[in-house]
Amino acid sequence: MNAPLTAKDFATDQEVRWCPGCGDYAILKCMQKTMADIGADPDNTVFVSGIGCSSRFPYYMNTYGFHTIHGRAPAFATGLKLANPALDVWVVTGDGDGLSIGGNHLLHVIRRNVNLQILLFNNEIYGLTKGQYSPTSRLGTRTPTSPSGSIDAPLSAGAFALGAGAKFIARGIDTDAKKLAPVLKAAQEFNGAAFIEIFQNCIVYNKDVFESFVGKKTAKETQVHVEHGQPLLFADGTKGLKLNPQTLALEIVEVGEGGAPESDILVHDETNAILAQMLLTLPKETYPMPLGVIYRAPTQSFDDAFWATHATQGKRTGKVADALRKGSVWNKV
Amino acid sequence: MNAPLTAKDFATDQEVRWCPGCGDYAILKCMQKTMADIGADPDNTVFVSGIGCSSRFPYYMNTYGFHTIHGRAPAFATGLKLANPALDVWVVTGDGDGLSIGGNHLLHVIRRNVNLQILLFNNEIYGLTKGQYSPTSRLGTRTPTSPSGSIDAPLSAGAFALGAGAKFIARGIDTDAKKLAPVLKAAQEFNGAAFIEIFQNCIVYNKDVFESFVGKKTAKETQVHVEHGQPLLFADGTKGLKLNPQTLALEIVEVGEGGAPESDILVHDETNAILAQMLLTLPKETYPMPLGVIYRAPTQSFDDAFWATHATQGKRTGKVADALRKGSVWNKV
Amino acid sequence: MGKITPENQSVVVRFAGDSGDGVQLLGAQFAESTALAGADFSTFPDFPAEIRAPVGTTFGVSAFQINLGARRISTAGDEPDVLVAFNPAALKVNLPLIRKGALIILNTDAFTARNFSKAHIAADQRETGELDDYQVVEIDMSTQTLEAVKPLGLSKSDAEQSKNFWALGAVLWMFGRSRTPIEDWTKKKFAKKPEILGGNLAALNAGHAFAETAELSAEIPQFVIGEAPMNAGEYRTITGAEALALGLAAAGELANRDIMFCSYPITPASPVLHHLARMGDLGVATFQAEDEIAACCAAIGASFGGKIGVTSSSGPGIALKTEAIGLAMSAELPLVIVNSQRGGPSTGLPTKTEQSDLYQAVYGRNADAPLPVIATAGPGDCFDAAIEATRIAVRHMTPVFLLTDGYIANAAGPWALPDMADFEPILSNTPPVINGDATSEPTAVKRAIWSRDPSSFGRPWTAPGMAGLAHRIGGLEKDIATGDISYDADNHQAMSELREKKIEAVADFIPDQDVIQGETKGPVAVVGWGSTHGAIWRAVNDVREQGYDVAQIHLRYLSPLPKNLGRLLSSYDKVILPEMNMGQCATLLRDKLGLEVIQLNKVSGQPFKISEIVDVIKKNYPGKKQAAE
Amino acid sequence: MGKITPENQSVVVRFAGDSGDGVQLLGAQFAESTALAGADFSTFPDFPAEIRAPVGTTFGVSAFQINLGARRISTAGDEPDVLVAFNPAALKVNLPLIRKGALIILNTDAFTARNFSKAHIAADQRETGELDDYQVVEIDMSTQTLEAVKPLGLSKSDAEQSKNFWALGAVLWMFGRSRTPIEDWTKKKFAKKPEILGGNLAALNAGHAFAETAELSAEIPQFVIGEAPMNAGEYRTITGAEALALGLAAAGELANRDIMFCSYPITPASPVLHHLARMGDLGVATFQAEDEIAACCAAIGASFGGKIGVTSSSGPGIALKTEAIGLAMSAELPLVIVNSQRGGPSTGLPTKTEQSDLYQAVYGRNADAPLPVIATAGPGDCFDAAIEATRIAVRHMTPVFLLTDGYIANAAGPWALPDMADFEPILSNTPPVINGDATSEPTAVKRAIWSRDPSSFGRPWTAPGMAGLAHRIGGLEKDIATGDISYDADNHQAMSELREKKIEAVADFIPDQDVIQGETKGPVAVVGWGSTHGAIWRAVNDVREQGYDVAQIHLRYLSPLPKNLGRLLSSYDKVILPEMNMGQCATLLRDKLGLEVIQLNKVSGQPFKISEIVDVIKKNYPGKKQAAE
Ligand SMILES: Cc1ncc(C[n+]2csc(CCOP(=O)(O)OP(=O)(O)O)c2C)c(N)n1
Ligand SMILES: Cc1ncc(C[n+]2csc(CCOP(=O)(O)OP(=O)(O)O)c2C)c(N)n1
Ligand code: SF4
Ligand code: SF4
Ligand SMILES: [Mg+2]
Ligand SMILES: [Mg+2]
Repeated sequence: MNAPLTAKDFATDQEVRWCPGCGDYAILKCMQKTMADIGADPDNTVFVSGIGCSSRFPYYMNTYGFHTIHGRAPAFATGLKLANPALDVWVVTGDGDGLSIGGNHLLHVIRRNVNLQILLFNNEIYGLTKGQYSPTSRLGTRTPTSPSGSIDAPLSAGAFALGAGAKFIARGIDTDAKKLAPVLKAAQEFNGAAFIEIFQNCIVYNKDVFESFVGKKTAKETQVHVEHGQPLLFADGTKGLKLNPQTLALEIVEVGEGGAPESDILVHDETNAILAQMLLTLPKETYPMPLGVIYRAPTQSFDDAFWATHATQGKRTGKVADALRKGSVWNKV
Repeated sequence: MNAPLTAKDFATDQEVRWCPGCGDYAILKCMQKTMADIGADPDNTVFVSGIGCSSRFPYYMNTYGFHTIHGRAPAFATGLKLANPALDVWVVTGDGDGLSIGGNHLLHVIRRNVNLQILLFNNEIYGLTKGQYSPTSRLGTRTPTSPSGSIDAPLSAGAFALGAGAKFIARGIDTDAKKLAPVLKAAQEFNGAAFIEIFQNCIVYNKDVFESFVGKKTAKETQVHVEHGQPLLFADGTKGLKLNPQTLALEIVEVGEGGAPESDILVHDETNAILAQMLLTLPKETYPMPLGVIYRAPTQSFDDAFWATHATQGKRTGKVADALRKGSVWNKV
Repeated sequence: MGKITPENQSVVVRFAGDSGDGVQLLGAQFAESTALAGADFSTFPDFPAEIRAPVGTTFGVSAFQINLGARRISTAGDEPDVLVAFNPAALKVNLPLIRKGALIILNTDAFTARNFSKAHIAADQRETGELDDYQVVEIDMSTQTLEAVKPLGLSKSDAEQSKNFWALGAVLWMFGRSRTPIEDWTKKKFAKKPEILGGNLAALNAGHAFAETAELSAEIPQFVIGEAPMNAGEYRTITGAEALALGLAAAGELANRDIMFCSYPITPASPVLHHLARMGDLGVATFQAEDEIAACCAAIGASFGGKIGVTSSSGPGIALKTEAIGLAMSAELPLVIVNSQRGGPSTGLPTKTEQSDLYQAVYGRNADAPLPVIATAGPGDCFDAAIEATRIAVRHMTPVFLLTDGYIANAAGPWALPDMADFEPILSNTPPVINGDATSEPTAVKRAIWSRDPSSFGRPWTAPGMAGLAHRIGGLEKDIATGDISYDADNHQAMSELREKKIEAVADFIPDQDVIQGETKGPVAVVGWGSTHGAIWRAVNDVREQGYDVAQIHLRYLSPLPKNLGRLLSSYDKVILPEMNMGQCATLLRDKLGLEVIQLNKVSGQPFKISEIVDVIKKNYPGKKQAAE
Repeated sequence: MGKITPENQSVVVRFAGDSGDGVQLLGAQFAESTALAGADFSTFPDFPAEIRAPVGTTFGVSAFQINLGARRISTAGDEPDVLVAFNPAALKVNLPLIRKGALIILNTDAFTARNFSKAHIAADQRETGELDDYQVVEIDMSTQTLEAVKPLGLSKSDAEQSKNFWALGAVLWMFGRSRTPIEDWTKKKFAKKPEILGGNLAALNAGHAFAETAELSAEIPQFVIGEAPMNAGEYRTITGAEALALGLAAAGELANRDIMFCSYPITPASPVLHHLARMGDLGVATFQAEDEIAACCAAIGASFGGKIGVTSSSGPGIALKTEAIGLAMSAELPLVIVNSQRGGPSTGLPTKTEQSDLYQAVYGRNADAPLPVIATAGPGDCFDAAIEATRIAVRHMTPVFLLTDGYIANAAGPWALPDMADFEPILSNTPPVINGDATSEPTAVKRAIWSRDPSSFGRPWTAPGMAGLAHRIGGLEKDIATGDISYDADNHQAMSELREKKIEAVADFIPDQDVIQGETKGPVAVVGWGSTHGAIWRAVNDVREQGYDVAQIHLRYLSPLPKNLGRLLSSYDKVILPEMNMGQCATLLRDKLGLEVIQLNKVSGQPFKISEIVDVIKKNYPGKKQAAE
């Protein structure tokens, strides 16, 4: 038996070529460490990506990897997973790769609930092609293709996933490995398509676009870390989210002395899709950003169903010689 | 001034070639009548479709029409609409055309909120290619490509649209012109992408798949027609939908004597996305089918924003001769 | 009319009626009986483009054609000798297709005012003189059928459904065939619907008896078609689509790897998917993707995973796969791409046939991206072609195009069952054994993964899950030795040359081009590829019997071409190339061999007629031409 | 070293440094000063593939090359005569590119252990002997810069940022250039950042002064490059991408129709989109679609709507547009498809140049789907080519491919401003006037809509919104007269022929192929297309000066080819065809003209060197060859 692998063993011999300060570095490090922590087997682990800065990820993971074409990683991963269900497959994509050109494949891999993990590095920009606005860019984003500010309403990655029928939706922040690592682990354990949006800082083309909530100093006020069965509290428990049953909206209330009792605060139920919708669509200007596993509703994965309904569960039981003779055969003498 | 056009004036000289009994006939008739009712101008009306039985629709509408390629109608329509914002553009698509191959374009035309109407004829099957299962086919649907029953979790067209950021979502039934016509009108009036799912009976490959709620006799019990500001009542007002604030779920309650007071019943708010989500994802086995305008939240349309932020609002104000001379020009003598 | 033994020992029969008339079943059963009678035959169904058009319309007409004979039959026939028409629309649509003087059997019950109007027929065709040149037999088939099944008490509409069996009975009599096997089949097929079964059997017998009765036998001729000379052995009827599906399954068996068939429905490619969806026990899994791009990508993903990835579509869908195919080529992964060609351009004529995607297969990618391209010549040949395509893909680690078309997919004929023992196993280059684990020397692993076989240039097929071989691949240019991303100029040049050499190397493994009929040199050769095989065969055979020295050459391998092809073709004075496009293979021969051919291009959505090819041969035959001058 | 007047009156200078060193700005300003000095020049930036690689790495090196001279300059130069290297990585990467004996100016401050290690350099290159063959000038540029800007009190990192201006000052001195225009530009550019402005100006002057000082002027040579003979008139510097954008805007102006440019970012095509996004006032609107398919479809939708739809991408993205392009062709709608070719196959070498998408443009669609294809020859030519592509699209109502490449997109040179009055207006076939409304006779409307101009076969451009012309179009085969869906065999044949004739008709409207240099017959012609123009021009010019009778022919029109091309090329004993692919245009000439050429294929991601073309000319020149034998 070999010594357990360390994070370093999951690094390749290739020089990492992201811009200095890019959030991708932190995610890479967190992933390498997570691999070691969960005792991943590099021989049975595959990273599949599309095209983009984020999609260079597989080159840096000392596992199997496939840097495919723009937007199509989910489709490659689906075929791979069907070919060998024993593999642990991670799809790495960006907001452009996954939500612009690749929206359809993301939709369908989620809908089918293929047993793999999808990491969407959302930097709200096309990094690799030098900074055009993406489907998650905010209204008014000025880029070379939107000199007067973008006018396309941004997509919420999480709401999209939910609409696609996702059974696992989570969120994390590139540089917050402490919170991101458990999310990665949970995704890996989930039998189905686990969708994780990672807020990633593109220091060159969209610097600090998430500053309103990623800043470590203000994090307590600007983030709400959800946990199944726990009340939706933040700011060290001094604030919480409460349902207004009239408007069906979540409201921020002060908790404790002078404020609302903790029992007023909605308890997170990760199996509730309506709650997930509320959390995933909270306006980011006025609410804290929900992070962690927002939705998890296990059901049969596509892979399992695929082989369960396959005529012979994937075993070769017949002979072509016999198949040729099915139906009416006659003999010429 | 010519006499107002009648439904017949909106029929073309082409023989209609759907299977006898196909739900498409009823939709066509309803559309032709609606055109006449709203006084549509055939010269300024365009039907754009992809490929499928449903996508033959433009050939039968005596307006401008473009039968494009599979899944891409929303993209053609977007370009057309930008080229000439004065046009009234209708996109006709099917569950295969719009949600399988065309999912990405549907996603983005909805997200951008282009001012057009999208009619998705949902028959839960690929009609034109002879009956393979589609992204809306129910689990277990047996077709030539799913001989042991399909295993892909079906997509909810409405939930998908909501996840895509739709601002107008409605539902209708092919043969129920009385209810469908007002929905078509409302969609046409909406300044943005109006998404309408029409349950359409494919008599050949998926006969009566919607029988549980389209049957006229049981309609009162199996349909709930939503109207803004009105309580979510059905069964002649004897039943209604009530929010359970603990589970965030809608529950069916008896109303009136011996039952709940009408005030308990949720009042439909078509601007509330969370309520829309609840209605769009009601399990169809145990709940009535919500029909009508389920969600409508007007905002600026893409077309308007596009030209508003265009440098010269679409006017040609510059000369190329001058543009050539911007920047540093020198004279060789 | 008595007994007819046709001069050329073959007869073309066409059944035509409304989509709901059961014409396809009728045709298939007649073909079955033809097979059992030992004749050769070829069938082609002619479906309407519409799923189920309104009853009685011209665009709702469905037809089934069969050419049968006591000699080798290579096409479904140019001009039918017999037409069975179930309604006026069927007569209207099919009359232009049949031979002057042909026998027409009509169901008079359908010649009603209502049906004339539905088919936009101004006047009853039987009264306008337009049938004067034909032998017309009018039978009230519907009435006869109703009469026959009356004792069973079926509803009128159910009862009338049996009229195809009535017609079948009559036709069986015409060809002197036994009803027993048809009865057996019918009993099995309708076992669960005893009323329908009863009706069908009663109608079958009634039709037979009707034809047999004295009054009519004077009017209905009997055709005498003997057994065709065919090799001894087991036979079955097979369509191109089914043979292709079985061929892929066979390739999987020969490679001892599962087939992962990823596709998205499209006419006329879908039937291959449908067949494979039912071949799970043969190591086949099918995946219906959300679109053609995903289908192709999933197949490549499967190949990366060590299974044989296959994807399938027709022209417009293949166009969508282009970018992904480039990746498979760049990453050197095996992939079989089946293109069931149809009428184009754009959506074109989905239900019609054409062989116009050759440019797309050979040249249709961005950048220098050469790929092997092979074509099937007919229904049964699809089996061998599928095996061959897979073999090339696996040996050279490359995507391979397999071209078939709508005609081949739906046409059928007797097929001598192959013996699986006759096929060599399909061997892949074995993955290197690296003594190690995740920490093994990375460069050694990479070099091993990209070490290519010196003759095929195929690399080892390494897949995730193999111990110690973890590596990364992609579509960026790769270092020729290690596979690492490389922007180096010399390396890119070397890789571009390697990719070309690799495809050229396929020519070292394929057989020399053979000559199917005729000599290896002479005045004229007719070259074909794909589904023109049968028509060319018959045309060349016919003119050879008339004393013309003409050879037939048929290309399976289009890229690369067989090494001897240039030499072989140059040994004829003239080379004629009929193809169902505007001259795509002609371009290929000019490009690769610098060879000019006489083109016969047909782009009508219809297969070649034998007469069209015969004409062009005679027109260009040097001797005759001189004589004529 | 004193003053140098180069023998061939031209010098190639290359600036190289870290991405953050401001090398591109330095190069652009030097080019500007070259322009003002009246010399001809050509520039090419060489960006790293990475956005902003870690400092000091070899893959983070950014370079800018300029060839300038007192004669016509047609390429950015084979081998630099001068290299300014800001760090060891830049030296390492660029040393293999420069001429033996070249002048190398180094920033010694960057030659630190840390930088050697970042660039994986084992030993200081100045000590290994590898620079022995060069003239090396070592300057502590960073120190000098810091010194110069010290009085301004900038932070060290801000201060060091000015070292590109320091180098610019020195180089301006080397070429005897005035600093005034550069100072003016700098003042404008950095008006809002007064500290940076001050630093830059101080550095500029310091560099100039440094070079001027006696000690050094002995070490740094001064180059004397006179004015180049150029026609009188207005000039500006322009890249291919900008010229193409302006050309499209000009086409819109000439057609009096708005341009609707629909695209999706991709290297190296994006800059065209970026430029057009800022040309709203010229009747241009841009739409960034969700992918290339949508971009192409939106452009077609816009064309259907009566605007000029244009879509743009490079190889992999063009592949995705294929299906939609087929529809535009089938529906007979105008569309311009710009392909900025890049290194392939698959993702390939996105930042490198190649001209390997010719197959894709000419043959790369399903079915018979011929399209006009034209190519740009260089940056300024993109303007004319864009107008010409639009003109063909509108006249013939067809999609047109416009091929450019990564080299052209980013290369720049002086461009004589065209006079818009010199261009003919772009006329579309006017829509028929149908006296009516929605109830007008439908067949009359349809016939009018599909009535084609007898010489161009273009149909009238009718768009929704036009009164009384409502009609439906699509991708199914159309009746040749009415446009109604038609499954008719003869009609399909006729339409297939029409589509081919229509593209052939383009040849009736384009000029005869001309000869750029040399005679219209003779021993050797060099034929090129696309961005090889400049290299071939210089090579042919050079050998002609040496007495070789060689002609240069450059193709703008690739499909259809000019009518006289076959005749013209046949009048040379040998035709040499250099192209940056494995021989795609050679295939085209074989296919369309039956003509064999001598191929010079280069697929290294780099443009041709003049010497490579000179070599192949000399090798194949008949006289010389005989002499050598
Ligand atoms: C078919 C195709 N179209 C376009 C491109 C160009 N392209 C590469 S990456 C990219 C966008 C990447 O954005 P995102 O996925 O957000 O990744 P990021 O670089 O921001 O991590 C684009 C447009 C391509 N490589 N292939
Ligand atoms: C690129 C391409 N792929 C596949 C097809 C084949 N195809 C035509 S319609 C269709 C599905 C239609 O389903 P849907 O949109 O639900 O329409 P319906 O026929 O059910 O109305 C398919 C797969 C095609 N025409 N083009
Ligand atoms: S461009 Fe942005 S996303 Fe890409 S590597 Fe640089 S910082 Fe990261
Ligand atoms: S196949 Fe179904 S959807 Fe298509 S025309 Fe027939 S009934 Fe309608
Ligand atoms: Mg991004
Ligand atoms: Mg459908």
